[in-house]
Amino acid sequence: MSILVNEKTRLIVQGITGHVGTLETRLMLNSGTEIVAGVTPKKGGKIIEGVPVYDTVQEVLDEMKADTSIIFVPPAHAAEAIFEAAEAGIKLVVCITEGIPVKDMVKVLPYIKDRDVRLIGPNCPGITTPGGARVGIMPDFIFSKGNVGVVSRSGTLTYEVVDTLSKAGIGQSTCVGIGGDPLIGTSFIDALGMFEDDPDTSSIVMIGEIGGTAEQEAAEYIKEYVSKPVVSYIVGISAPQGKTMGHAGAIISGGVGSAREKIRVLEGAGVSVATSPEDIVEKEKIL
Amino acid sequence: MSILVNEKTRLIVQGITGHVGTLETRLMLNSGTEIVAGVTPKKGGKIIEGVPVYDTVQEVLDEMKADTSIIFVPPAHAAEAIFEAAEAGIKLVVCITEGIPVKDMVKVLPYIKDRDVRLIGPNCPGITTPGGARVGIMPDFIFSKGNVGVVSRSGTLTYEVVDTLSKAGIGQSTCVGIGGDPLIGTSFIDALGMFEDDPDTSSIVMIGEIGGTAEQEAAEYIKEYVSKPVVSYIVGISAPQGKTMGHAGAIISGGVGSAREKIRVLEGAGVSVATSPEDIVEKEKIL
Amino acid sequence: MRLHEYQSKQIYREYGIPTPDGIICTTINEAEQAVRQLHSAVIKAQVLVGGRGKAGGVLKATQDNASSIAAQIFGLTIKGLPVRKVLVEKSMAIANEYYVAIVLDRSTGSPLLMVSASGGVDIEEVARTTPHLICKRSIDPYMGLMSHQLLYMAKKLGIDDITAFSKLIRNLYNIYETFDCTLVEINPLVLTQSGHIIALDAKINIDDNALFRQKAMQELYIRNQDDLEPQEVQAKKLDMSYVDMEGNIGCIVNGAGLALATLDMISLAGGSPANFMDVRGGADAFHVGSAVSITASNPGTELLLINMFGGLTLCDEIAQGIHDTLKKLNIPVVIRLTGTNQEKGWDILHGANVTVAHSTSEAARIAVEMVQ
Amino acid sequence: MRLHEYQSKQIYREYGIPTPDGIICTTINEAEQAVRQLHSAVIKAQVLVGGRGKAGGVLKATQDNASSIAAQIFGLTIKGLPVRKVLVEKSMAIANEYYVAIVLDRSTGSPLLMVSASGGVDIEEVARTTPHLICKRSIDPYMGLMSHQLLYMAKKLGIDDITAFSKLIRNLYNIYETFDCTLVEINPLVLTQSGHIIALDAKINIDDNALFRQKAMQELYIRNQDDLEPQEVQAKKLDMSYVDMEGNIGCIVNGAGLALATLDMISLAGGSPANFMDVRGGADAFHVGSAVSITASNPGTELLLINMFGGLTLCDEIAQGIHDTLKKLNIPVVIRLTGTNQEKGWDILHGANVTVAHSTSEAARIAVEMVQ
Repeated sequence: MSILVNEKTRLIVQGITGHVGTLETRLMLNSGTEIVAGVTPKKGGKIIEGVPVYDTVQEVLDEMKADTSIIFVPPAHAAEAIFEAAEAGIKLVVCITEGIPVKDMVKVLPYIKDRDVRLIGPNCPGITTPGGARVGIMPDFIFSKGNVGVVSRSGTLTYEVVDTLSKAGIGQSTCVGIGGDPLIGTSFIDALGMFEDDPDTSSIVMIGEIGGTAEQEAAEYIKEYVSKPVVSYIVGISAPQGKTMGHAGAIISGGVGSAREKIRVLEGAGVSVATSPEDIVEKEKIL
Repeated sequence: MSILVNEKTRLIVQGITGHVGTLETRLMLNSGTEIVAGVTPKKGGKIIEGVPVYDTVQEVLDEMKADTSIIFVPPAHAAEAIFEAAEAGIKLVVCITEGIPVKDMVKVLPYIKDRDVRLIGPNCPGITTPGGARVGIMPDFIFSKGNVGVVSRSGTLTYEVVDTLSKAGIGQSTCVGIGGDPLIGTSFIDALGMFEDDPDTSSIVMIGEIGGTAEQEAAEYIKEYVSKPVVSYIVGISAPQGKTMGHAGAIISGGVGSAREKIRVLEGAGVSVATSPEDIVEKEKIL
Repeated sequence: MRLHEYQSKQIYREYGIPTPDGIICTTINEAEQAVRQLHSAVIKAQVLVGGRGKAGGVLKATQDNASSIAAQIFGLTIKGLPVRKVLVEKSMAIANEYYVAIVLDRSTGSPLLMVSASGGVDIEEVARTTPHLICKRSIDPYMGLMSHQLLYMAKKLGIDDITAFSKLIRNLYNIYETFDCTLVEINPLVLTQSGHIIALDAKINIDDNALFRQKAMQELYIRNQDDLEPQEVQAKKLDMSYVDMEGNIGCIVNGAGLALATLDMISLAGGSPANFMDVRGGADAFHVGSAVSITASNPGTELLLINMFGGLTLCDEIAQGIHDTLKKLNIPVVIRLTGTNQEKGWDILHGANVTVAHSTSEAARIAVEMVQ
Repeated sequence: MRLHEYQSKQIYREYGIPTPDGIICTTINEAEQAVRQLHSAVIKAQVLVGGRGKAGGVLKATQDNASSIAAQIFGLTIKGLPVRKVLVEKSMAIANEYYVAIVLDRSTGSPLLMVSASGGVDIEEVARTTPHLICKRSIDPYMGLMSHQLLYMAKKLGIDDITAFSKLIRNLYNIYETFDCTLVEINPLVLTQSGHIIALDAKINIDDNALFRQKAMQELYIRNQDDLEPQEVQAKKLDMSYVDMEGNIGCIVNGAGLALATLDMISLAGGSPANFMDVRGGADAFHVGSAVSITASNPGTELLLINMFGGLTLCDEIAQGIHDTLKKLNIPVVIRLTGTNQEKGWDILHGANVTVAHSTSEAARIAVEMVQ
């Protein structure tokens, strides 16, 4: 077992004909992920890395089965690509695209919420189940199979943590990058719930950062619903405050977006908070 | 017990200062319904039939408890009144208003669906729980307390059926008019589910008519989930077809909106279908 | 509210949807001149009911036979409506015909876009027998049409010019949204032999409930009243609803459901309704009186069945309206009046020459007996 | 992207929101003349950071002292940004001050309207200590503002002219929607003693991700680059992100999370970052090289800490960029390079004068030791 993706995953790549789409398709195929089709409007009929390309997701599903889609479509059209996958009946949509206007996500999220589909991201590195499937852009070489579930808002920091875990002999069940944008499809809470239910996951590493209140909400959830041990790592303690957000940001959150505040709340919920990737390993070892 | 409204219902009347709003407020008060406040924008401070009037629903809830709202607001502003009640946290909104543009309801329904609120109507006669509360415009004199749950798309036909039941000594637990518009907040299925769960309801009368597929969906639901006996009455067998809807209407429904088709499907689901109000009484008697 | 084809096409053109060259005509002479101007043409009756094609209201005409064809169409009465206007349109060399519509879908609460490569023929038959030939997509009302939907449908229809097709459908949806439509339909949409996509027919239905905020449609509404049956128009003016039927019993009922029940019971008793008038809830003496007059004015009506359940509507009020109106009419009446103040109502009608019934079934039974 | 107050106010006026009479000035002389023209005025520094009031950038001026007040403000550097423009505005006789903002609310995914009768003072302090004094309402993005929301808020604020207030808030939301804003804020909105509602201050933040479809904002974006720190501008041009800090260790990292982790570890080791540069994912040799140059050009930077985890970014590519750039610079460098092609990368850097670390913690520790 694992969460979200595994060896049975049948993947569509939306935006397969773009530079990054083609490159990452090759890398995912190399990792053993089953990619059944690619989609790029008006490029139907092409073959990319041995994968047949269609104009629309619906045309793929008219001809074959697929359950998951990964999106490398440019920001201006990425939201429509999410809609397209959801409308066609894809159950898991992983949106890698960085730079989608937040107003587009304001439209996407209610649409997604009303349908039987899960969105990961946008602006995320995707999902990797070592030995199962890799749906995203995380580097293959850092992973090893095991029982730690990893969930993170970050990209390269996740790689560093996973790499450190693997080198210390601690393998992963699944690693989920939920993305760093203000509005995302899957929260820490959603991922924590899935890991809690996954028999192959015995403990969870949660990597957070300053901004928003996602980590505080996760702490509440952990207290109530998560029986498995959670180690958390929160970055941004020494970051300069208030460079981007005006008053209103602080007013909404009530000023609780600081890293110290998040650490305080997580520790209050019984979460073990690490100070570095190496410290995560130490904390995982004594679980 | 009963469904939706009872002696504990605390009601707000939206549009209380209008002609019908004021008249029906008096009639509902006469029936013993507890009306805690009225709302009409810019008429706050008035007293109507002994009921204090506020500018907004939120101001009422800032000062007192209320759980239910009835709407007599004119069509142009009725949709906003529904939004207002839902946003303020009212749990049951009964919209009597007839003639709301369907495009407004296209906006209302998803909003309602995403929130913890039930909408009855629009274009409906409301809800009556004999001996409990009357939230709507159904005439008081037709009802008698008992154990038959009545749900209907119609207005006066419902009165006739209830009147016939009462005169035959068959009382009602609750009578719900779900409304005759193309888009409504509560379907037959919703009401059937509530009656099924209500210990005071021992059998159900469902009054339907030509158009749409609500009765067929109800038949499916009854087959699967309703253990209590259901008597149905479907009108429009001899109605002229296709006077208003063009091709497209028939195409969507696949031509299954006829009364005969509805009766066939309901009988297939084990529902006893009556041919007149008197026949409903006969069928209820032998249950 | 239904628009004429020529009115729909004018809106289509204003919103960038191509239609054939055409001229609206109110006389045979005008139609003949129009055919001459357009060379080869089709003459189409402009009536506010469906099925005009089957009724012979759409015919090809050449310069030679234009006058007789026009005379033939102007001579038609289609489902009770005389033909007062015809649209003369230039004939098209057609390569392909499609069906396109956007309609409110009750089950999802969203507009639904439907297209089919089987346009032109009887699309209802296609829906019944080969529904897979109709491609349907919900339009999310917040998002609007999305380009992948249009791309998919264009390919399904085998249309190569995806840009032109997408633009046309977007324009059609724009009309649907702008005018509070419940239906916009093009049947057939054609691909001409010269490669253009053109709306050969055009239908627009407007939500009556939204007319208060559709000023332009209100004007068309008033103008189109001349093209409807007079009873229907008079009823609508009073916010009542009149439907014409084939039989001899005129029905006046308050509430659509009770009206349908009344029709059913007349049929069950072996009778046949001439029409029905729904006076709606809350009607007063004036409305009920007018309903009686309008219904009685239909030539087929031999007897009136009045069925009223007074809730908000008071029975004495209803009775007064009926009483005052019946004085001016000479027609047998069966009346059933129940509800608030019913005794007062019965008292008022006591002197009048009416047969009183005590339930809908009884009223229907008596009415059928009386007309036999 | 943040707009200047004077730019925000121009948009406010175009969208029907009243603002005080004002003149934008770039010299002391212009400011003095502006004060003379407006009689009694306030001179406000136009800088693209918050806290200008506390830094002395907003002062009243009379015709007598205008020159010296203007000179004083033009002489300021606020959070590293020199004052290049001032807005001279007519003084207002204020009866009441309010706070109004529309901001994206992450938790609901909708715009949030916030108002408070405690405007003008430190609104963040109000939010922290007396949150009940701030009235918040989610705006359904499909429905928009609803009149009951505006009525309720106007009454909460004690504003009598509900029509004027409602219009102002609707206009503000129109700006929010039209320009892909993440924030529009008026603090304070004032009621003048003559009974008018006027935006005394104005803030607009635009979603950087949406600039591709906001042509007018793109122009402002380019124009405003002169008013930002040069490193920040250069970084943005290359789609990288530069943030200035107080210390002496310059940080170049790929990815925001890893960058934050690096800052934290420097602090933990007792050091202090001078800045940080996020080169983002997928950066090539050119980007990394530019990142090194830009970061090194900050006067406070005594040492560079380069921390890269190569996934999509290849380590040999990164190493080449660093190697080529360091040849032109004379600054100590600690580098940590892990990931795809890491050995090749290390080989390339072998000859360069850099200290190699093997983890983020180690890199931070070494860097701090080296600058002490």
